[in-house]
Amino acid sequence: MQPLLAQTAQAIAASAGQAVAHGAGGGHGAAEGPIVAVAPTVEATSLLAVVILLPLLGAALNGFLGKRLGTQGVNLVGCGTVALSALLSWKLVLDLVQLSGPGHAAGGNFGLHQNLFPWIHVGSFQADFALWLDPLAAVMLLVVTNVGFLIHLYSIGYMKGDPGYARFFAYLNLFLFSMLCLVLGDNLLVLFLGWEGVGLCSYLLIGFWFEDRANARAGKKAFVTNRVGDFGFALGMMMLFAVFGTLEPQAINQALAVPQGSLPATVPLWTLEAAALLLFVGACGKSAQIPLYIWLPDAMAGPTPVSALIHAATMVTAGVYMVARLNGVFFHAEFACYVVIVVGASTALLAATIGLVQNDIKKVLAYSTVSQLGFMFVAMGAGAWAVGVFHLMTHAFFKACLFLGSGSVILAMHHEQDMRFYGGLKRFMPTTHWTFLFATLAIAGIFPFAGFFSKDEILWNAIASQRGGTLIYAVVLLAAFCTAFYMFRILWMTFWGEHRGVPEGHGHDHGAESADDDHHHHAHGDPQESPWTMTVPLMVLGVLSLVGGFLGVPAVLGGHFGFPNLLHDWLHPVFQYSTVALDPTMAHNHAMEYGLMALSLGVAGLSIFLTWLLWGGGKDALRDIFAEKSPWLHDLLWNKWYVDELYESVLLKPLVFVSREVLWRIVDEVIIDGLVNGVASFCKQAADKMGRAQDGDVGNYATIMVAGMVVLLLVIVGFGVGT
Amino acid sequence: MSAQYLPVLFAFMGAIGFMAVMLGLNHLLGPKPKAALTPAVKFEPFECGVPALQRDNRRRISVKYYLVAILFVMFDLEAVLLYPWAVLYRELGLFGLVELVVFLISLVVGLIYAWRKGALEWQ
Amino acid sequence: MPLDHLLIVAFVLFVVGAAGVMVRRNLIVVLMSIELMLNAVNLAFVSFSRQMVDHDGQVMVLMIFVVAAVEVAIGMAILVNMYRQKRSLSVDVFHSMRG
Amino acid sequence: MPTDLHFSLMIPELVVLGSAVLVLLLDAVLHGGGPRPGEEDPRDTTLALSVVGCVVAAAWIPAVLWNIEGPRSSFNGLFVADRFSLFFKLVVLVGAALSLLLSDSWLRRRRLSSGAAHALVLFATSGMMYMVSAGDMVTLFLGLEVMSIPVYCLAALLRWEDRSVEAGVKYLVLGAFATAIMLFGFALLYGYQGLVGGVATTQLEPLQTTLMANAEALPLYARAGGLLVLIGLLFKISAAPFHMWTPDVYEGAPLPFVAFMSVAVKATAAAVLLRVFGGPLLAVLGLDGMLWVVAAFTMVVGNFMALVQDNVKRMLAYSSIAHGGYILVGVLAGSAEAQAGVLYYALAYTVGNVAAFAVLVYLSRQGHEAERFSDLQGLGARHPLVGGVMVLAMLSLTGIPPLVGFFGKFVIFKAAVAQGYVGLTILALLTSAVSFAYYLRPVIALFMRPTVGCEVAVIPVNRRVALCMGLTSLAICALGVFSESYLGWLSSAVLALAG
Repeated sequence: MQPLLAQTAQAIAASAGQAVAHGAGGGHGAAEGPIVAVAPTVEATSLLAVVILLPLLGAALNGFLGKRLGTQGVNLVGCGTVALSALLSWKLVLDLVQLSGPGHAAGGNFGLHQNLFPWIHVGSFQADFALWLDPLAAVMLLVVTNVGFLIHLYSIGYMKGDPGYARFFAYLNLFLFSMLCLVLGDNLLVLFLGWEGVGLCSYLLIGFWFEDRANARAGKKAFVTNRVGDFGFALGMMMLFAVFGTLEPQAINQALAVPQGSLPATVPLWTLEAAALLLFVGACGKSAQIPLYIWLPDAMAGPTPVSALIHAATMVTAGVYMVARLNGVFFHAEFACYVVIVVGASTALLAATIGLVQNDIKKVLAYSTVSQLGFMFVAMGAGAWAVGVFHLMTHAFFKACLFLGSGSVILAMHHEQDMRFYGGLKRFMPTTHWTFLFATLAIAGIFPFAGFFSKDEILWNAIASQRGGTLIYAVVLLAAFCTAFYMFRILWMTFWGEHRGVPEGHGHDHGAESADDDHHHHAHGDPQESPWTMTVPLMVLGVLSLVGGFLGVPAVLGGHFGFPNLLHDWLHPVFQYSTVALDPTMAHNHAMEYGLMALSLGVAGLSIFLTWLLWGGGKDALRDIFAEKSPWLHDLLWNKWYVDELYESVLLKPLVFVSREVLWRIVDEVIIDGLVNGVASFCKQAADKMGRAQDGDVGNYATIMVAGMVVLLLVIVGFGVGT
Repeated sequence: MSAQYLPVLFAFMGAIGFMAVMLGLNHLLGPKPKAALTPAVKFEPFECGVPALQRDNRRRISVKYYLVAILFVMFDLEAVLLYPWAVLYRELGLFGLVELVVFLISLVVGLIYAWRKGALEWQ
Repeated sequence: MPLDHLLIVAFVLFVVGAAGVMVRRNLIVVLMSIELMLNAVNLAFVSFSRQMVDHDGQVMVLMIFVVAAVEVAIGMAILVNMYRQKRSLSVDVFHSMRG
Repeated sequence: MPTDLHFSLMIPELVVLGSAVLVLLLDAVLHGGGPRPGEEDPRDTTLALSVVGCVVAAAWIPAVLWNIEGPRSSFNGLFVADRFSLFFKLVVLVGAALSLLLSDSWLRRRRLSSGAAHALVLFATSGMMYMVSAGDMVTLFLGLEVMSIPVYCLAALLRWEDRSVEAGVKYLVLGAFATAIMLFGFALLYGYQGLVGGVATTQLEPLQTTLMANAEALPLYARAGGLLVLIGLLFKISAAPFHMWTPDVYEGAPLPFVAFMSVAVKATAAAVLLRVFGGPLLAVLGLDGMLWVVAAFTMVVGNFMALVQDNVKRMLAYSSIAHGGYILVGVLAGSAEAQAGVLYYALAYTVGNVAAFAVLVYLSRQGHEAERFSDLQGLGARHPLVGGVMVLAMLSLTGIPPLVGFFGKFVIFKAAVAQGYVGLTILALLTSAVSFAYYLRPVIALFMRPTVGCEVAVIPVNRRVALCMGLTSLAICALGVFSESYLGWLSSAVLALAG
């Protein structure tokens, strides 16, 4: 299979009659003369399928036999399969490391490949159900299985006593299966299968407590929004197939392993641009970018482990991963990359500003996720694929830790999510506090926590890349400022200061969640630390938030001590032909790099200092100044820039009513999910119109048939006259 | 050759089109009585030219009558298929005879079914 | 008799039958209208068949005869059931399913 | 004594007809004059006989006829048993056998004499088999009627229920109307063949040859004839605007037989469409433009109307209209690949739809039909396997990758794009995205809504329906996963059509 791909790719490259230059070193390669892009080294394995199928097995067992297995059985099946899967993935990655050793990979990409069965062979179209593990997939694989395992473990404590316990684990396992298909798929069709699968699981899990209508509605909103994106993705996939005749990212990247601007004649640039834009629409849906991000905050209706696993660590990064997977396409599609970087930067800032004023702890984290995904897309748009993947990885650590920490707090506070009722929890739950602090320092970008390295590289690339610029840098820096602010705001409001507690008579209006209260193992009273199944994952993730960054120490810092940038070296074979070079004036300007690093640290420090002023210094009055002095700004942020309302009015209403009601609706805050309702009511009205003909009258049915017949007759007579 | 039939087609479409227009106009302009308010005269058998009989004058016919009538229509008309056979039976010879017997047997099966199900009993 | 004239009669019969199906409310009359359409078809087949001195068309006519009878028989059977239930043979009683 | 008689080609049909007659006789002999006390229940006998008849006939096709040497047409071209028709016979037989399995318990619960129902299914099946094998207007018409008339009866089977009788009347009246229209088209084409082709005949192949040979100067009446025939077939495949009967009939007709009519009638109509209008003939007649319009309209109407239904049967009816639209896309594309896609789609739709109906039959119980979405609420939690079958069926009908439904759509859409129908394909993609919304509704009702009323009895295990569900689920997965070898098989069937 694989040699055939290489042939296809080289045939495309050769058809332009051009030598393929070595693109890794920017301009240096060209001087060394023509070097043909090295074909990937492939080794067969049979374990990849096992990694994928274990969670599926778990899902089947828990789904169908969950009631009979009992809690322990469900735990064993749910966590056991994932644990095995995680262990196997370590073994596979070690195999892969062996493969990268001398004598094996001759400079090209390398990976393990398994062809499960031939899938569709129709005419010229060939797609096998095949799996492919290369360095890029390996990073994702480890993150998905290991963080996934930790979150499964955590769920044992969090979901204890829930009536849908087995169902929850079945969904979670099914999600992991789909996510692994997405990560390991050797062609875009398998990837798409996983893509749809994770969407479905996300929908099922958001609406997990479906007895509450709001939750079910949030699930629906996520689903509909994602369909918009999926449509773009499917179209983009078709375009790629039309151009390359294959859907395998390896073959496509190989065919595109030429310097920018010297595309073979068979691949017109505009098709790449269009395909990249369409794919990015798909990525926007899945990874919650402007304009399709609106579903993610609502998705917090699901249980907190779900928010951690799906809506922070793994699924939402699928869009980033897909862009990295198809780096060749985005490498050449320069305009599409500008769109990506602009959208990414705007999303990062917009979501971060909204996060500043939210009071629901999970909502803040949700907007933070949207914002951090924006950071990743900035890296992608700048063509620094490895940097984006690096941030993806560190983000998976610290954001999972934050969500799990918030879950721990929520559980201790009996499903109260409003931070105004928290405070002083450090005393009651030290483990949660310390891990949360670590993760917060990481996301705020404080040296030497993980986020410092990854975020800083993004900032550097935002200004130094040929596709970046000062404006982008400024926007992203501002977003980083907001990040540190809202994160420390959480810390102050939740863990530090005085414990405020939930006042008497404050109803639990969190629907089904409160209904589960009597299942929880602790009585009302002082908040208590969570059980070990929950704190152990927190500790592991907390430690990872601290040390995870050392996998990608930038050259300016580590180079002097001979400390390599491990992640970049590891990913180099994947991205070597497509990494966008830095601006030559910046590339070796170490002074500037140090300066910017200090600037971002300073900004974060300033931000933290501000939060201390507002919450730590006991100056409560200061806090209100903001709301009083510029109420419009506060309202704007509090209402999330009115984006939901904007969609409601600009996109939906014209479809349904074209009337002055539009203006009235903008101020109508009641209808938050107008997107779902609007589309639905449009369809309903259209169907009602059509359904009116369906009045049950045989005579009318016959008349409609004849009318159709006459119209069609006239049509062909018309054609007849024309020809 | 083809032009010969063009007027026919146009006549066809003209007829349908005229009808559609009239029906459409009727639908648009005419009053729309509810089903219950439709004058009873609409349901009268005016085609035969005889004024409708009084309702209580109409004798009720046993539903068995319809059943027999239906069976009769079917068995009677299947006999139509015997005509071409009768015209050609010399040429078809034994093969034709066998074919016909098969055909008749299938009719007989229908008859047996009707008989066993009680369709032939008047009571 | 020229083919054209026969075909025109067939067309007219067919359209009249179709109109009957569309506008008549009594289901018996509707069934009769369908028979009219089938007879129009028969006339067309026979006319062509006669013009071309061919038997295939006539075979078709025989088949249509028989099948039409069967259809009517089944239709009558169903209509009897309908009359038993609704005491009416009008199309207008059919409004239980719509939309 | 006429020559060219190959009865061996007709063995599957003869088996089905023979078992139909036997079932009828058995029913009459054992069950004549209404049930008597102490009498043996003939249902098991007639059911076994009917299913065995279908299975034997179906087994005969791959075992013997598929690779048969020698002539593949018989009775002077009236009957064609090429691989193309054999494939559709298989689909029809599978649909019939599965629906028979479904119908048993359903009829039993209503204390209905099922012998007649089983015989009707078998007669209709034989009609379909003749129809897909038709090489002549006469066999086509006879097959059509032998298929349709028993199906009208099946729709009106519950003769004391308002809606069933209503369904029967509507189906009969509109069906006969459509048949008359189609026959008029045949008359015109017959005349054309005689007047222009020189040799008057009702056979289809000479007619197609004549039409192709005179492609440059086709008279309007020939094209109108083609259109009328097409409309008759579009009615059977329930394409808009000739679809109006479908929702009412499906809603009123007895549940297990709706499964039969929806899958088998549609597959048959698709086969005949391909046989009569396959390849370039559509464009020659100038009907490709109008079929484009009809396919688009059908997909839009079917999918949108399905969105707003409360009745699961009615929703499935509209969705079946939508699937008819996708099949039409394949017919329109017309390439060998597209035709293979239509074949694939026919089987994909059959197994998916029968699985869905099987779940409905399973969940129906005394005094509680599983008809509305609300009737399904909360049953998934109690019967996860049954609910799982529904999920599988719905995902397959939507077209989610590893399942058979996806490949059906995929092959058809790909072929349509290759033939330049990009706009239509985009519309098809958009509408199938819409279909997600309504196909999820039964799943949501089953799993994500609380049970209405807490006295829901546990539904006893029904082995026959369970068997049906198991087989269809297996087929949904297996045909999807191993689609490659299966598609190769289909290509040979399509080659038969071309050569």
